[in-house]
Amino acid sequence: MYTEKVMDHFTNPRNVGEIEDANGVGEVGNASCGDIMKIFLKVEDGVIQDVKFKTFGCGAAIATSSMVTEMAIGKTIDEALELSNQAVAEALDGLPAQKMHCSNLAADALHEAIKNYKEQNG
Amino acid sequence: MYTEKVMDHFTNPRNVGEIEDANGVGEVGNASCGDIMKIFLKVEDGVIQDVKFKTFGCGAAIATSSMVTEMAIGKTIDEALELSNQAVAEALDGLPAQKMHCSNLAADALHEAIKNYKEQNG
Amino acid sequence: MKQIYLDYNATSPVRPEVLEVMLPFYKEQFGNPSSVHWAGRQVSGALEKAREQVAAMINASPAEIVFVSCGSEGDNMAIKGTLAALKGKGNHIITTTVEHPAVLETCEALEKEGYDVTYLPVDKDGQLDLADLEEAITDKTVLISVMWANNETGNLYPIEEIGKIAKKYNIRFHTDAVQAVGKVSVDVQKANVDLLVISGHKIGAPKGVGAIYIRRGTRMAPLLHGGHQERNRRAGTQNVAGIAGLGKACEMAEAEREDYYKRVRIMRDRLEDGIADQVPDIKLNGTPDRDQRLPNTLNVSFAYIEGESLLLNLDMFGIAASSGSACTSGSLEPSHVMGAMCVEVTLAHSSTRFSLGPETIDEDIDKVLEVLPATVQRIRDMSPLYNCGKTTDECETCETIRRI
Amino acid sequence: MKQIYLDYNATSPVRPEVLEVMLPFYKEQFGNPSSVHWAGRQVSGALEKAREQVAAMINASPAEIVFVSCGSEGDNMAIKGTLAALKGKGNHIITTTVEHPAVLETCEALEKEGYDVTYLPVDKDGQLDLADLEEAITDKTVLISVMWANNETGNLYPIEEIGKIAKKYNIRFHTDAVQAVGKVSVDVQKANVDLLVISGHKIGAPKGVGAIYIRRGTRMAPLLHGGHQERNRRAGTQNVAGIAGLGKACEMAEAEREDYYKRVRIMRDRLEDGIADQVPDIKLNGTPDRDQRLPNTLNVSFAYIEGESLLLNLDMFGIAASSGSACTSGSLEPSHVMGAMCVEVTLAHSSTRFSLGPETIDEDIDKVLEVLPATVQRIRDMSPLYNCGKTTDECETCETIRRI
Ligand SMILES: Cc1ncc(COP(=O)(O)O)c(C=O)c1O
Ligand SMILES: Cc1ncc(COP(=O)(O)O)c(C=O)c1O
Repeated sequence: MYTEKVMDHFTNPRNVGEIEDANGVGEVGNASCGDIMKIFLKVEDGVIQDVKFKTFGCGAAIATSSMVTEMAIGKTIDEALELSNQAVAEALDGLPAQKMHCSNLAADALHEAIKNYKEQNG
Repeated sequence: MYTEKVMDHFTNPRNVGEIEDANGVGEVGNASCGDIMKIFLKVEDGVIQDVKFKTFGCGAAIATSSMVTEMAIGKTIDEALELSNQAVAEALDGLPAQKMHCSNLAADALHEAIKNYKEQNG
Repeated sequence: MKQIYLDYNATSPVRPEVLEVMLPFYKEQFGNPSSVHWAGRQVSGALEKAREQVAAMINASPAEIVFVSCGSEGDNMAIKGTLAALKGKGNHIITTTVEHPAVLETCEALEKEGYDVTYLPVDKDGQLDLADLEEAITDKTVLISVMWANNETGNLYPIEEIGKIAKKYNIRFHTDAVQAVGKVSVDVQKANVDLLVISGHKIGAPKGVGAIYIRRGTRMAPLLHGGHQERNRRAGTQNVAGIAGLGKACEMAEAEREDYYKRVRIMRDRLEDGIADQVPDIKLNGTPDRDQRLPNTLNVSFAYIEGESLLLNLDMFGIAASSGSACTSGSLEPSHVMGAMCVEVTLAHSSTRFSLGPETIDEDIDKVLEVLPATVQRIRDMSPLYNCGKTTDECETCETIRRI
Repeated sequence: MKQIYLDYNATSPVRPEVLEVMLPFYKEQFGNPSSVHWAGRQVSGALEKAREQVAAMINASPAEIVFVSCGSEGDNMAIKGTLAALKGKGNHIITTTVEHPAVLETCEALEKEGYDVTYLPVDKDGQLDLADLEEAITDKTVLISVMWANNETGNLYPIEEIGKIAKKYNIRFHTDAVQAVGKVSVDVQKANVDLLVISGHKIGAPKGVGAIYIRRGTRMAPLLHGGHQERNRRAGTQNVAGIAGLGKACEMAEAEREDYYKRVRIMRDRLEDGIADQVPDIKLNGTPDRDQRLPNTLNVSFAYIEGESLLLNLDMFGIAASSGSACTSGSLEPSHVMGAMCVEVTLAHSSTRFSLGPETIDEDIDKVLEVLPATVQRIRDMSPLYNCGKTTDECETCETIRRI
């Protein structure tokens, strides 16, 4: 069902946790779908220095969360805003069709966190 | 499907053929059902001295024909009139349910032959 | 005694290569393909592989294949699933008088529910007149169902032409290809078929598995509601071993088809010629044009004798064949296919089918030709119809044996 | 790594004794049971033997058993076959909100055709109130369909009492006993059941075979029309090997049932107690009265974590279980059974079923109890719901996860 890359990120998720002094936090998802993703950002000089996530969800949800943190670190917030859910899925060598809808929201969570950063930091 | 006795009578049918100088002949059956039985009798002094049959039909039809000839030989015609299709089936240790209707008519053919004998010999 | 099996149209042995593919799924690989864990993952690939193998045989895409439990289920699903899905569009089906009971009785059941069915007649050789088909089409017609090859006579029907007509009138086209696959080329694209049914046990896979091809975009109501298996088109935990076996059997059948055709046809033709030479008073049932018949099937009536008694006599020599006689059909009437061809009723009762298969060898044919003439004569000598002056001609009305 | 299979309610391995009974029918004994020749005769006895074995398990007569291809087909046939046969009598079905999809989706499809269906609610433990049943009965009610045991929670339903109510009102009674047979005593006479469905692959027979008990004298329309197999009640060449295997599996299950109950229940109880002891924030799904549950089934929600991710983590230790999470159901919603019990939606997503079987051993339970607590904790540490101050209580409306 899942690609090797998905299983790798699911088994050894990168950047799990919270950032105490995060300056951007985003949450997306819906409990009734069974997927909730929360992204914590530490942005300095417009560059994402640190990202962490917490996710309630299936294998795909956890793997996409992990992957998006890896992809975002070191990017400027403008670059990060261009990361799409599709790009995350592709970086994982694809996701099962039925997972594209609910469980592939990690980029959305990142964008929410960036929005939150922008709101806080004018 | 068939009992050993049926298969025995089917494989080695007794009294197959015609009687040249028969004094009673009976035929029953219906081509559309796939069973036609013809019985030839030689009656002397009210006793069945010889019986032969010809049958177009399935295994059960041939076995019941053979069996009825064995059962009839030596009987008086009144005794033979009491032979029933049921008795023939029992003498064969039974027949499959779907064969009772069409293929178990040998006693009827015998009765027809006796009727024919009585008509001829008033 | 050597057993000579000439009833391949009834069922075929499972091929050893097929059984080998099946066995692991009865042992270590027992999971439910819907499960996400190791036990499920071990088997889900097998389903998809089989889907590819079946699809390849008929030139379809794997996503167009749905696994079912038998040919009968496939036929029921094709017809009922179409009528339920197209309820608003029309209520008229066109089929033929020579279909398998899985089609005919389904149509009869639908008639009782108020649907209209046209049963196209066949001629005395069992062939259709496509003008009848075009004439039968109305603006209420939603389905044409014509079998690819007849199980009793082996007659092949002009599926490509029917596909053209169906396309011209924009009517859905179902074909029961249970007897055709593996014996002749079956191509759903060429023939413009929308629904096609196959059954495993006719081609060396086990009993209890079949498949239906559903052309992409064809709206169908399910016959079995429930789980989301087979993309919601057929509920029920999949018969993984059977499906894997079906896939392998299709792959083998298709790979061997042309060779098989040649080999089996030579033997069938030799049997056909041999019987014609050696046994008087016979009638071939089906088309005399051997190119228009399956290469493995021969249906002959031996006048004056009843089919079951011939079968049982052949059985004593180890020869397995089948008959259109009432006594072997479970009903009181002989084969509806013989009836549709206006075969006289006693000849219908005497119709006997020899159907060859991949395991048939020349010696089997020799043996039949050695045994048959004397056996037929022996039963004829017992028959009140033989040499009695009456003839068994073709009947006028055929009413007695027409089911429709 | 040792594989620990705790998903017997999804499917079970074929028992070696069952496979042994099946194999000859894939080899020499390949005939069609409808054939009159040696090849047919070789196998027709096997069908009748299996019919006796299945009948004996549920205290029925062999003539009341019809073989089908799976539990789903049996459920579809029971319900649709009843409604078609009793068309003149009424159009109302009573069933429950916790049935298997093979019943629920069939009922939903019938609703679209104009039939009326009452779905009886269950309480938070998944139990029925029989007063609701009596209240739901109208003079149009033709069928009551209540499962014997629930596949997700293991809850047993009061089939004998329902049978009495059905008898009192003279309404036909169908029960899906797919999960019950082999685990608890199932007696169609005692329970006054008219239609009962079983599936082979849940009790050590292969996938692709099942049976329906039809009480003598029960009028039914066929679901599959066609050949005269199974006394005209189910068309299609019989799956001889599968049927023979089903017979053997039923015989074994019944012979071992009481011992099995004791043995598996001890292990299940130990697992249940062990989890309750070692893992905080869990919720048992189903009735806490263990006598009212199947002896092999345990369904638990681990708060704050989603079921599929738990399953995949357990899978890494070789442990196979299943989940009511949307992600494992093929739909976007979690289990309708959790919904019917008003389980809060995230708890429904976290519901996890362990179902034990005849091959389960104590060491399997040890291993789960060793691995599970840390695994749950690891996933909880990743969850935004854990330790965030919010609680996961039972919801008020349950709308989000009720399918009905
Ligand atoms: C209670 C219940 N009913 C019906 C079924 C359907 O059985 P099958 O998969 O054989 O169609 C199952 C199993 O999935 C079940 O657990
Ligand atoms: C032409 C045709 N259609 C359908 C079927 C039904 O197949 P099954 O026995 O697998 O249901 C058969 C075989 O009996 C057949 O020959």
